[in-house]
Amino acid sequence: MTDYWLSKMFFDLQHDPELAKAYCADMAAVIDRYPVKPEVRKALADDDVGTLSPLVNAYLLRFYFQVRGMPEAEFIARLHAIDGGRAKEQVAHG
Amino acid sequence: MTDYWLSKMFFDLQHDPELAKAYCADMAAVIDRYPVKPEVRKALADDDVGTLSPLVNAYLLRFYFQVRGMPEAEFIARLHAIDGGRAKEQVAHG
Amino acid sequence: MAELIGVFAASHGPIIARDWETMPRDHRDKLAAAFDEIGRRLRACRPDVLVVVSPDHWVNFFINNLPAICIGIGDEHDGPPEPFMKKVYPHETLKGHAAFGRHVIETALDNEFEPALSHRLRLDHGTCIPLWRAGVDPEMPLVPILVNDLEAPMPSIKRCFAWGRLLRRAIESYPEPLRVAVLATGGLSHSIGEATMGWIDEKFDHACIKHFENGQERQLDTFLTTELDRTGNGAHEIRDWVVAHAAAGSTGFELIDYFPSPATLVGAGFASWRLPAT
Amino acid sequence: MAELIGVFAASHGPIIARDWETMPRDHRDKLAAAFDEIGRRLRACRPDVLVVVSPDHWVNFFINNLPAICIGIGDEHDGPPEPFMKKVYPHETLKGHAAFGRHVIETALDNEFEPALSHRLRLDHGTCIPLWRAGVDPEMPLVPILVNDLEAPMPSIKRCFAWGRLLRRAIESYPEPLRVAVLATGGLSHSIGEATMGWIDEKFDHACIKHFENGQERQLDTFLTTELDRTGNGAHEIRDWVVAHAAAGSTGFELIDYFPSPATLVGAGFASWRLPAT
Ligand SMILES: [Fe+3]
Ligand SMILES: [Fe+3]
Repeated sequence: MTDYWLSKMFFDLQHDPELAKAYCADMAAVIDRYPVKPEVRKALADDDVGTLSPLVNAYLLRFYFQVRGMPEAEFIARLHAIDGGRAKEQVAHG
Repeated sequence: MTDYWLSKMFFDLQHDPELAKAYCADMAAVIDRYPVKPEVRKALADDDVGTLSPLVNAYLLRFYFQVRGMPEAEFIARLHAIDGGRAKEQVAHG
Repeated sequence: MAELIGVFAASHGPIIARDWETMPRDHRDKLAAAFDEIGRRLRACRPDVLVVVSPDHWVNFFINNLPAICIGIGDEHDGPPEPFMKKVYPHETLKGHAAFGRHVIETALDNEFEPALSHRLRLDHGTCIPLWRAGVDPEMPLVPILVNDLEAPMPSIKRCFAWGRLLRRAIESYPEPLRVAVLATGGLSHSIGEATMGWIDEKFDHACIKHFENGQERQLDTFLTTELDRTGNGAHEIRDWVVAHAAAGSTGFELIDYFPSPATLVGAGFASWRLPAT
Repeated sequence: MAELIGVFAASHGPIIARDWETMPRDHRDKLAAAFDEIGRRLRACRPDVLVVVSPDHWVNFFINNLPAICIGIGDEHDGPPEPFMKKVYPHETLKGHAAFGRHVIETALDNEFEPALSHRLRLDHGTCIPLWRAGVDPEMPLVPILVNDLEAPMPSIKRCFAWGRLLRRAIESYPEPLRVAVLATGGLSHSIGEATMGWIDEKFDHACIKHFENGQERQLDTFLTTELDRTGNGAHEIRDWVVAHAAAGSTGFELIDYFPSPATLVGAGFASWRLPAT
């Protein structure tokens, strides 16, 4: 289920390098500008890829974790762990 | 022929009351932010409704002259004078 | 199964809101009476959701991404941003009907249409003046359909009929019981920001009304496709009425009122469509 | 009369630009060779205008106004905004072909389509990686067609075929002599930002290529409509290839190269369509 304001924040971070810098310096202050729900806020604080994943477009999610400075290998590993690695497993077994 | 940047400036003025205020205080400074051609700049300085009219959407034009503080009756009179009043004349004579 | 239970149209000139308190009393009474009648009929059919077909007046869209048709599929939209609207209709947000909106857009994409989608629209005076004046419950869930009526090139009249039929199809295929009403806004003739500004083309308006009353799509299509370019630019908003007309089955409408309204610069028209018995 | 003189497709994964200098030499050589061949064939057909069919990667559009299809009708567009693109393709602006773009959108609106229009687009890596690597003259006038390949609900495969036919019709009805080439970008299979990220579905890719080679629309439609939801999300970009396929007359393409490219996360595909003799 698309979270509009989370999506909007990710979109803005992608478009505005100044905002991205501000986000790196003080996440909470930037999040305050968007009506983001408490549970989503917590997922942001925890870099909780699995919880954020169903709320935004996958491409925006990838970009967001680039802004967060998460190495792509780690981002991919966290994606693969979603749902106990079921999607990854399915692929491996065709 | 649509003038993209003139249209963009009119659109921005409609959306941003701060920008509209800045425009009222110092037109040239705001126009400088857009790549507006010299002849268009002159038309803006002259409140030249007839010259600006073919370059932007008619609704944006109307809004722009509201920002400029031109009374609607005067705006309408200047529109009616376009092309020597030919359009107005045609209407009157069916 | 959802059900189409009412189809209406009303003008929406911004001056109706801007100058409501200051316009001549008898003129205001005429406008009020027509909007009241729309409101009365709309309430009488007890809608669960209201599809509003209207233009965007440069509030959501610019020419860097101007949709021919955009469907609002969010569960919330923003109220009108115009200062003169905030005065009379101070709703920060309005409800959307995300599930039905999503069904409309999926039905469209499955049937050879390609509207833009929006999870959150700003609903300007075009949508909100009729909601305000007709006294629509501000909690009513909306599915806004914004049609490009303002900037060429615009959707053809023929395609607006197709959109009306598509809307009906989406209503009839929605799996939940839902009472759906449609409100088209805009028109009739007016002329804004162009050399004929202020012109109300009564001849056009009367002919247009006659075609809507008769119902027949082909004649209405020929009339509008020929005449829209010869009258004021505001008349292009009739596209919204055409969508409503076809959604209602193109059997004709009942005019509630029409009068030239120089005080608001529009040919003020109000109508209610006949629906085929179900 | 304008003429369709070449139809091509190429992958465009952003890592091709981001890591071009640092990726394994032999892998880069394979990518370079395929793009070079596209460039050679493209130059050989001497286009006056290039229609580029590609997705928008959240550069122009957001979910507040997400077009299913948007056509760039301006005489200038903005170059890629991504930092990794500015490094390799530092063009601030790119040329548009306003007259032909306008003709495409008018032809669309006259024929029961309703694309969004844009007088100025930002052309991201999806458009610019193939232009860069194929060595397309940066002065080449472009008509960008951006297809929603990223966010559900997307245009149906059937409708993408219709778009290809429409594009061909627009080319054939353009009154000036103009040599038009089409370049579709994106695909083949890849998976981005989802639980299978990194997956390259070679089985899907080979089947897909076989259908494009065979040409037949119905089989390709059935295959993609069924299989796209079962493979990685990036494969939805095949929509752009489908538009190209139908523009070329759906008689099949010649594969220039295909290989899984884990270094750039995509099934890298390159193709050139057979055109019916004119
Ligand atoms: Fe209007
Ligand atoms: Fe892509």
